Amino acid sequence: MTLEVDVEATFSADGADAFHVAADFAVREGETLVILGPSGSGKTLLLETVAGFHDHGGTVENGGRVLSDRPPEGRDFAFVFQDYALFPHMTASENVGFGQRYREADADPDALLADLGVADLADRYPPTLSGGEAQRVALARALAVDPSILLLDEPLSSLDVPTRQSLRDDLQDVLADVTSIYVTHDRTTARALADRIVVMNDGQVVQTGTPEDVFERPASPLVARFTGSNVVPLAAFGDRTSQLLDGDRDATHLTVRPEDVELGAHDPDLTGTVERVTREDATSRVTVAVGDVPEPITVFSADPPAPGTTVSLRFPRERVATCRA
Amino acid sequence: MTLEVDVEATFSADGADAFHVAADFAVREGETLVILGPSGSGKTLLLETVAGFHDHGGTVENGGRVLSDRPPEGRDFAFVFQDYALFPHMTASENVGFGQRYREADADPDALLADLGVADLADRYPPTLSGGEAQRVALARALAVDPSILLLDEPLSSLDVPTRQSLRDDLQDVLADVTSIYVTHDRTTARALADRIVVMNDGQVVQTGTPEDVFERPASPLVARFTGSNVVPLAAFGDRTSQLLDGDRDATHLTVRPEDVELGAHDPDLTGTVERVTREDATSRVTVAVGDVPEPITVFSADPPAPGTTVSLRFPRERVATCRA
Amino acid sequence: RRGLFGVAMATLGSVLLVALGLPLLLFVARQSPSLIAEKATDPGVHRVLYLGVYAPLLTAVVCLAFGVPLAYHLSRGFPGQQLIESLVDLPLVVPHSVAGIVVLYGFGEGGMFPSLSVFGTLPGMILALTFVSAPYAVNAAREAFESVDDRLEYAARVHGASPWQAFRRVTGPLAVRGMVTGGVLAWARAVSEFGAVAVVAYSVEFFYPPAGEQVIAQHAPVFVYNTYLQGGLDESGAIAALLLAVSAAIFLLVR
Amino acid sequence: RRGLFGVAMATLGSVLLVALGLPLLLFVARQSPSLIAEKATDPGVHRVLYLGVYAPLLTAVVCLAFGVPLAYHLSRGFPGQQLIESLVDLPLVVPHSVAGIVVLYGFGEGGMFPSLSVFGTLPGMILALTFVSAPYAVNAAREAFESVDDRLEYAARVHGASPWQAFRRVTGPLAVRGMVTGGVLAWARAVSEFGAVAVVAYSVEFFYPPAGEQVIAQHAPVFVYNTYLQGGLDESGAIAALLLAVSAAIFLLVR
Repeated sequence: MTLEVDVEATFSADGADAFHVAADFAVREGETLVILGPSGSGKTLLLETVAGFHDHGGTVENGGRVLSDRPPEGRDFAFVFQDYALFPHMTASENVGFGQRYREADADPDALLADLGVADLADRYPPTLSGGEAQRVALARALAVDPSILLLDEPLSSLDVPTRQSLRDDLQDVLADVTSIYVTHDRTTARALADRIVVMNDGQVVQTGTPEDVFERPASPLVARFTGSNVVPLAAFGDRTSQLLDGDRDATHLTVRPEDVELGAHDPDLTGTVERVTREDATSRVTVAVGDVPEPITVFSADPPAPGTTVSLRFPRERVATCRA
Repeated sequence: MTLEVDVEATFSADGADAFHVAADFAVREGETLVILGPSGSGKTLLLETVAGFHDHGGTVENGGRVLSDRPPEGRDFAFVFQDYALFPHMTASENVGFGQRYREADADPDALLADLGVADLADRYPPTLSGGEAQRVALARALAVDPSILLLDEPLSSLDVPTRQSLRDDLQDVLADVTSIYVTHDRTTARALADRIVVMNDGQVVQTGTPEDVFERPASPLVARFTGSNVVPLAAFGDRTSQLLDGDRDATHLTVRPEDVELGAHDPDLTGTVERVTREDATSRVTVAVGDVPEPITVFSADPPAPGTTVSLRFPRERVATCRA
Repeated sequence: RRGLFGVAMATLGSVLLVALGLPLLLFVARQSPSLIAEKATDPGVHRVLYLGVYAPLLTAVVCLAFGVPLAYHLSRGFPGQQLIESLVDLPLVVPHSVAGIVVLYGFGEGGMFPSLSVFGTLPGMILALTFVSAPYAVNAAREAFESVDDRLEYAARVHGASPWQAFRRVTGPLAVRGMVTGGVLAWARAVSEFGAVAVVAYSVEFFYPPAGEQVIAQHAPVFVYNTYLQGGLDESGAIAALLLAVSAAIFLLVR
Repeated sequence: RRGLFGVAMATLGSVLLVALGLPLLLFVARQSPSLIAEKATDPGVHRVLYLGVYAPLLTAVVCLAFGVPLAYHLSRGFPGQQLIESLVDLPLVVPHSVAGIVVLYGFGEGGMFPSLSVFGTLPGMILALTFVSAPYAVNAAREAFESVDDRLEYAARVHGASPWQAFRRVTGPLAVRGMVTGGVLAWARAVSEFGAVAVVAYSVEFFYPPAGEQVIAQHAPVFVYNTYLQGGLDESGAIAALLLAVSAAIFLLVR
């Protein structure tokens, strides 16, 4: 059972230019595919198109069955919306049971709510729920129809940080058992949940691969920036360029994860000045300005140097990748 | 010049219970005070009350001048809104210049836009701007009136991750030069920008202190959870409890930052099972379930153990704190 | 804290309130209770008030039965929508006496349905009232449908509901208040209509249950006008006061 | 992809469209061009059309001048707002002939302003038209003000603008379309009013620029009704068609 998607669709709003979305990817049984992209990249429209909410060209096939001409209720999917989209006139329990009279699925709504830690909300109405509670109910509603594919549209992005972290943990468990497509603009969520990632920009797929591919071998400077890698023009390395090339003679940029850059190393590849030190949860993020490199280089350090210090940077050869602009 | 705030205000919406906000804090000249709290904690209402948008009891004084009875235009503040609130019928440049005919301030709007890296947007209208661009213009509009205090209401929360990081860097520079109050629910932003932090919950201030105070010595389990610290009931440590107490005999909980917990140490304080490993930007977040501790313990590790492994945890004595429930 | 601007705006606004409120106040204050009591017990007036509430109620039912489906389609969008919207809203600006004449052209002699007699009949009156009232029902129901988040309907569909099931269990229940409001608005509009009815059906024959037989009466606003022409301001004022009380009661239903 | 539900809804909705559209179509189709040409060149008809556009225009100006400040206050909320809202909306449900009688009670003999003569005068006609039209202007302007995000006004204030300056530079410009719509709606409502004018000012004297002197005429919908009573359906149909063309032009302005 593999979902094969190869769709294109055009969206036009009053007064705005038409927006064109086209994508081609497959989701294998049991896999979580994450669609990652900046806001406005068309990732939500793509997911809604797969769900059957919008007319589209191309095909959506699930295990060989062509779904393209079927309405949403004929595709055997379920959907978790960014803003929950719970039915406000039904209790949480009624929301969860909503789809069960249409689909062959007999999970007990209250048991599903209990699995997600919100058994006590069964009789509450959605407007009285907090964001995290509402999204758990919405997730239970989607799971209740036992969908062949679960579609999730930024389910964490309306939540505050601690709530988001706790629901992300629960999602990890849920997604281990189902086939799903998960849309997000948050690279940390993508990395935590994805078996494979499709990176979108401006309505187009710009890279498809495992999290390791996308985060450690970005296909373009654009993907590298969006996934948080450093991007350095190869020209900045002078004589050393040939050491850093990984085979592609036409490569123009080197990319490297901030956690892989060595700070204060001997035999530095580049030397720069510490611009800024930001305390993050696990460590500090240090940005280093290097002479003729347009973007400052980010490094993580548990024991960061003070801003203004001159520091040396070395890129471990086995941890760098190259790409073309 | 110190801003002294001691206000209370009650907000009622149709059909909902009245919501009461009360807070007492001071902002010293040049300082950035961050108001940190979960959604619905009243932090935005508090900021708007300080700005003069809502009737309130108590006083707002700036350098001895009582502002409480003055309308917003008489308080000499500026405000950056979460959703930008740019005037849609004026160009970016006109937006930035808006307040200058009312306030003694003669900064050049286009120069301000240039400082924030958006000089090329001067003649564009807000509806055509991306989120990051719009928020830069809104920031320039606020700075253009040379306010005695700059108020910022979650200016980053509508932006996607890379845009958020780059604007946060710019905000760090801007806030170094002005006195400001910054509202956020994001602890990373709070830690990066704050000179002092006021933590709010349910309309009340629950802790005030430096970032170090709030993150490393949370006043209650609630603050600890919200700032990402681990919370462990002291009872879990049995005989060792006395080693971990830091003076308060009535303390009930121990708190410790995830980055300070030692994993796989000799002489462990607790032993547990790895529940989950999540790859984050700089490192991996490991959650460990410990027998009779209600909340799993989070640890960061560059070389994380596999889920299911039994691990030992040790809390360095100089890095733990205690609090009362 | 209001300042000069607030005071100036409040003052200007109050002028309009006086222009609307004082006539109503004086109208009520200057009524003669005995004349009202006399009219209130007049069986002829009862017939008029019965017709004045009953015919508009039928109108509201017709408006809802056909207007709600139309409103649903308008709220979801379709090609050529603008033309249909214009057609629905046009009766709002057609002068009332012209509306009556248009209905006579459409359904009267030589009109669409030769076998239908509209001039001076109850069906004609309902048609005239529907023509002027339908936009209110359609627009209120449409607003109600539009205020239901699209994604709720998507959520219903993707979890297995057909369009009809999604409508019956989600969109319909959430829009039901708006539909009721639309019905009451159409009712109120029909109760107040004078011009179109005066042209199409000045007097109509209808079945009057208290009498158990067909009787002849005029639509209430027409009767008020008729009384004004024949009996003067005081006579018509008393009947107008009774009719205003009925209208006000319907109005309270809307709010 | 529409399914049975969509087809059923579309069918029901179409019935209403036919009920609204076909009469209009037949009305236009069955006109005699020569009769229309004759009426269109009649100076008496010109006077009627002039009055039928001019008096409503004055009404719209009055409604906006006093209605916009009221709408602004309503959009921002104040204590006792519900009562004021009810007063503003009440004229929407007052039967049209009753509205005329209410205006006579309020401003006519023995009313508020003894020196003001309203019966059969232009000021009386404007008062009657204002009574029925003002709610449209107030509600449209209010919706426009409400659609302006509060925070834009906060943003103006916190950066130094007084309430008046915030209104003039931010709220006002952003709501101006809604105010214009409100004015045009009030204008259209006044053009279409029949009952209230028929009671208060069946015929009025006014200054008619083409003639350079005072002339007497009737409000256009009253004239159509009068022609219908005296000349029959065809005569009045021709005039109704001319008036409908004027209304339709105003209607296109609203959209």
